[in-house]
Amino acid sequence: MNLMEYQGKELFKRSGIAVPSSHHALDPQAVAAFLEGALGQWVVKAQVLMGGRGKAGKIKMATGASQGRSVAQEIMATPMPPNRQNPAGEPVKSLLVEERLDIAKEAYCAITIDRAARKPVIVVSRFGGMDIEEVAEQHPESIAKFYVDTTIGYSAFMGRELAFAAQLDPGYRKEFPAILAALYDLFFRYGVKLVEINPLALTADGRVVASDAKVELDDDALFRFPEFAQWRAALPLDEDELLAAQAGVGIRNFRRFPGKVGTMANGAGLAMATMDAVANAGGEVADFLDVGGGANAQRVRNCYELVVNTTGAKVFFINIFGGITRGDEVARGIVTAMAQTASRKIPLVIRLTGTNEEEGRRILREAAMTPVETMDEGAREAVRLSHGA
Amino acid sequence: MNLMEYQGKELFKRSGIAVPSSHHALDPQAVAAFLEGALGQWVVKAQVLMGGRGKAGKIKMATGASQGRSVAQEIMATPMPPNRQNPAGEPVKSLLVEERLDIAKEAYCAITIDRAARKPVIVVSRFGGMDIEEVAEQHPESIAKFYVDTTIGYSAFMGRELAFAAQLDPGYRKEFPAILAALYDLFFRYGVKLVEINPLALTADGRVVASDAKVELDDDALFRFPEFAQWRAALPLDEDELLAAQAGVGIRNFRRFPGKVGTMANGAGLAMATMDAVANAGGEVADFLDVGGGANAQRVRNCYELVVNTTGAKVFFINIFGGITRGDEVARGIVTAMAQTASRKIPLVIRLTGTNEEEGRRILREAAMTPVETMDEGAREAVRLSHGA
Amino acid sequence: MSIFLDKNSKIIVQGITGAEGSYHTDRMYKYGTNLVGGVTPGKGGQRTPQGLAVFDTVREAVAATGATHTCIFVPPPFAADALYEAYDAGITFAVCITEGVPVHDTLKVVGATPGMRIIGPNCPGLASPGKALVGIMPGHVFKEGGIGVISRSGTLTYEIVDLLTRAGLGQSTCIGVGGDPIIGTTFVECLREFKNDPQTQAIVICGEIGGSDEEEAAAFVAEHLPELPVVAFIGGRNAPPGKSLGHAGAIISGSFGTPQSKIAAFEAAGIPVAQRPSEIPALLAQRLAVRA
Amino acid sequence: MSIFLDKNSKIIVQGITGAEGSYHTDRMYKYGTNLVGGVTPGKGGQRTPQGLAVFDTVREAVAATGATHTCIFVPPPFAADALYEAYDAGITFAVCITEGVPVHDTLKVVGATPGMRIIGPNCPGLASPGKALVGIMPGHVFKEGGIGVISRSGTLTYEIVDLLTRAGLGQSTCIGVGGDPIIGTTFVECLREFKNDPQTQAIVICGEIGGSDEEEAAAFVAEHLPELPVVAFIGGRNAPPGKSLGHAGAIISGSFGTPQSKIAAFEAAGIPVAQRPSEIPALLAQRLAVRA
Repeated sequence: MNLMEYQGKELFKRSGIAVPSSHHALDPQAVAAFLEGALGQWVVKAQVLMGGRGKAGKIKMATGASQGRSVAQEIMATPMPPNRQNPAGEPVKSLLVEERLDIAKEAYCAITIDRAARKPVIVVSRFGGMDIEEVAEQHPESIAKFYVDTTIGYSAFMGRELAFAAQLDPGYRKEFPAILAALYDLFFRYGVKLVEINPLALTADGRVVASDAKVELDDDALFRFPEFAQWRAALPLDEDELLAAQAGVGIRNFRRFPGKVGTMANGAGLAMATMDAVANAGGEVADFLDVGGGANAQRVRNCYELVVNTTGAKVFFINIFGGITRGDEVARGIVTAMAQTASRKIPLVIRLTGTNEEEGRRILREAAMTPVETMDEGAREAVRLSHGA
Repeated sequence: MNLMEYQGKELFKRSGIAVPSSHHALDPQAVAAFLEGALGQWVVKAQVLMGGRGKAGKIKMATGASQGRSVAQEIMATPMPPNRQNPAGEPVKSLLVEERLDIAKEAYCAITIDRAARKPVIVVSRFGGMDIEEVAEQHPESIAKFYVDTTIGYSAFMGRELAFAAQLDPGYRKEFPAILAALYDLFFRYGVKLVEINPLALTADGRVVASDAKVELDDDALFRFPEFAQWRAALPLDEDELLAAQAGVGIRNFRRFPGKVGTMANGAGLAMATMDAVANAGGEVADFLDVGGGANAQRVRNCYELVVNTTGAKVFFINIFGGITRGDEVARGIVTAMAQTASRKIPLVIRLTGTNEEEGRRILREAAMTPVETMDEGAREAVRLSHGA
Repeated sequence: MSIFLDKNSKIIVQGITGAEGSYHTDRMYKYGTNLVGGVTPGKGGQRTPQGLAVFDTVREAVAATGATHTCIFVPPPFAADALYEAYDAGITFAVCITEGVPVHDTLKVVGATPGMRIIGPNCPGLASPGKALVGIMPGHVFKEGGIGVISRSGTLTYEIVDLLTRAGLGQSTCIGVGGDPIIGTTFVECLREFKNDPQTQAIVICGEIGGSDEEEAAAFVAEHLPELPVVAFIGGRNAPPGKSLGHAGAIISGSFGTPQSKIAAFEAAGIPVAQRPSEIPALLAQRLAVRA
Repeated sequence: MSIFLDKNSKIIVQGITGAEGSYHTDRMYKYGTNLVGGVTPGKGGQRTPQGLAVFDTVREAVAATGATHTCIFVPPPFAADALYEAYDAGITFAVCITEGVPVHDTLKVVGATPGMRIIGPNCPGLASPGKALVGIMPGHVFKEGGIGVISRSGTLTYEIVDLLTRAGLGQSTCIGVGGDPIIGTTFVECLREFKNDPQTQAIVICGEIGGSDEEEAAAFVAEHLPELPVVAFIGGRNAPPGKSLGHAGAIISGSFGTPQSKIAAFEAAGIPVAQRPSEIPALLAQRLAVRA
């Protein structure tokens, strides 16, 4: 679960990390009300999860209530422009009105989990305000990393070492170890997967302030923090996750694509391999779907309806490796599911293995479905049928 | 720093450990005001650091405002009776008025630091409400211990293991691991040296409640918790610590005794050995005093005045092992200190070693003080002079 | 031989009386795994339908049975506690089946339990065919032999093992290392064990998108096992970046974890990458023939 | 030989430019200790009056000098951080002079730095006479020889060493283990090292009230060093229970840490306990004579 900037900054505040004074506004009117009588220049920022707000014109300066209202209207008028990962763009549902900092320097710092090292890693660069991958290409020597031993946790020397190694401006040095301490505390306390401050600003009057906030929470740890449930409601919906949840499968278990071959398999690895098999056979999948264990009638029906009703599938390729479940039981489940569903029917190609697999295939044949013996055969058959459809 | 029961329970509350509902009252009037209109029976408890409140009649039941006032008056009328460690007893300065629990079972649990294992140790017994040392003698099999690996910290299985090993009543089992989790969190978060719940009550209606609270904070960690400073003001003064602080030596560095030989040495180990030397020579010391490093004139003067003005010393035995400091400098410091002090004069016996020690002794002799060459010789001389005095 | 697990490994089940635990205990038992007992707090003294003793704590179970291995079936909030309990009781090998363990829990456990080998979490377990099976794998697909299998997934592993078995290629030990971003035992750590196992004559690495376990495994093979026949497969070649597919760990972030990088690493190490699972047995047979 | 410290040990000072640090650096330097540099954050690039290089971090100091030992002079809130920094940079031997370190800090550091030997905190350091001195002990009282000295105090140690030296009994290594309840290196751990040191012919144990270090040392001597001449002294025999005298660790709690228990343990192990420090040299000479 990725947090919006204003949510991340709320966590920063709780953890004692300095952020600009700000107000979260739901519409232009609220921006104007907040800026009524406020002195100086302010920044109005779209609250969205997509990157590239600046380039998209979604961050604007404003002085006074009237200008505040008009830039807010401009920002909210259009959604964030689409990109490859978000082909629909992202609507702007709220704004952060923030004190404009007089910034002297911009640095970068982040904490995330390094998979290979199996440790938290703190990343610091003296270049902030731009994409860290760009910095890594252009100024690799400016990036310093520290892998934290979880049995020790964070200790101030790590911040000192990083400040020296990344050659942070001396203006940062005094406060930096304490800022990282607070950031590590936040990272650890809330089960955070990534926390990033970019830029970490050094102001003209010598303060060190988190000018932006990016926080990714671990979905698997959210049960420990019921207080974040209200924040989730403010986030843009991931429609695939919502549909998966409605169908009773895990939110990571369903993902839609533009193709015509609907797929479903038991197990994430097998479901990925099923997608690959369809591609190998020259087709394009309509979805990734892991039905999980226990492929009983109700579950199969839910998954079938999910795919038929929400994707462009012209055929549905079911790939069940019957490790523990019996082939005939799975076949009966599928037949029952198809008898019960009120959704429109598309051809089914079913690959089924396991104990009593022949009996299973007989049941399927009698129900006029297409049983196959291998994943490759099933993929070829499904692709062939999708072309015909 | 040992906390009063009401302070300990305040920490318990913050940490999520159930305590009886209660009110901290500074006088009988406040007890009456709180009990005005309150239903049921209440317990009024003297807030003192000394043990044995029950036997001393400092815990009484009360129903209603009028009875509340009268038992409060009785409790506050006299101090806690003296014992060996507190020869002056302890005045009752405040009271805790507490809901009377309907107790079904009493257990014991505590967390402290085990010196030999260099680990936190959790101690649990199914016998609560009596002194744990008594339980250790009478029911050793009822005591279960768990040594916590600090790199892991507390985990719920420890509470389960302890509950089974100590054979806690099954009524405790469900809540116990979570109570210990909160207790360990408190122990770790506040740098606690000892936290004890005795008894941990199982009520007739199945709640598990901390019926008493004993918390010892680490003086060396208090700088991290400025909020506890206000609590210190409510604690009975340790006069020796107060005097030490006023004289500018560490609060652990001064301790008074009933004898006639005043002592002072540089270093705690040497100061203890000096006390022992006086005892070996047949005398009784008036104090333990570690002057610390840098025995300059000002410090020596402060220490001299401390001993002369607050103990029954008839002679002052100064034992300086000049490790790094020069003997002549120390001697000059002592002479200056004695010239400057306005306090009454008692004979000085001074053992002095180090570079230029002969020169030092010459300076002392010229100032009519008694220089000696060894600790034993000095102790004998000081004891002799104290008898003469 | 075999790695991690053999006929004599003494194994307990944590959460043995739960729905999942009791179901898979029965399957493991029927496979012939040397189960010696199980743990469910508050049910100490009971016996399972198989006659296995149930204990209140792992400490008691270890004291009574001499167990060294554990298989954990507990809900996600309690997985870390179960692993700490096993560690503290002297268990040296723990398989954590649980899916959905918070990543910080795993991170902390992995750092604080030196000397205990953890497989998983979010894994199907492992099997040394003909000797023992620990976890939720289907016993009937296995056949004892010389192929070591390491995989990040469950059913896909069974699929591949099944293909191997049908092709007459038996297995030494098959390990599902788990689909989470942080796991107790990586491919490289398995390979290090296979290196010293005389039974293992060849290895199948079944990777997927996300992370860099495959790249590290390829480098390890190139350096330490250049002579051993190894074949790889990568699942999720057609996955889009930024979205995890089923497994929390199967995610392409920026330029990390792409199938291209993994395939390139295997090819640079001289390891053929099967386009589809069904190609694996033939590729393996070919490599084994070249060697013989 | 000697233990922990010899002529070639490469030593840095953390907090080298502070008041305490610079004063004692000069004394250590003049004693002939092999100091190779020091650390003060923000003063990297400077040099001390002795010509020692100052670095911003321990990591840099170790990289530039190959240091293995450190002596820490920093205020109590920063002591744990200094120890972690040393550990992380690969230092294997740390002496922490700082008094007043929170006991939980020490507890956590001791648990989280396996493989690094820590002396202290709240200790005077150690000396291997004629070779090196690390800490705040006065160099002139020492003389090279065969007596190992372990002590929980500072000036009392110098007193005892001075008595030994005046009696012609030189020392191999003298260690002030520290006066706190939790310390990095106990008497037993020192004895274990002395056991393998050919230079050490006899040992003086200077204990005090509180804890059970003395009892454990007595048991260790009885079991592992029954032939070695050992003499003990206990400070604070006349201390009242419940109040710590000077050292946070010198406290009698209930029946724990009493001088009676310690004296009984030493006597049971055949170790004579001196009534006063001045008796130590004679007791030692007597035991050495019996052995010879």
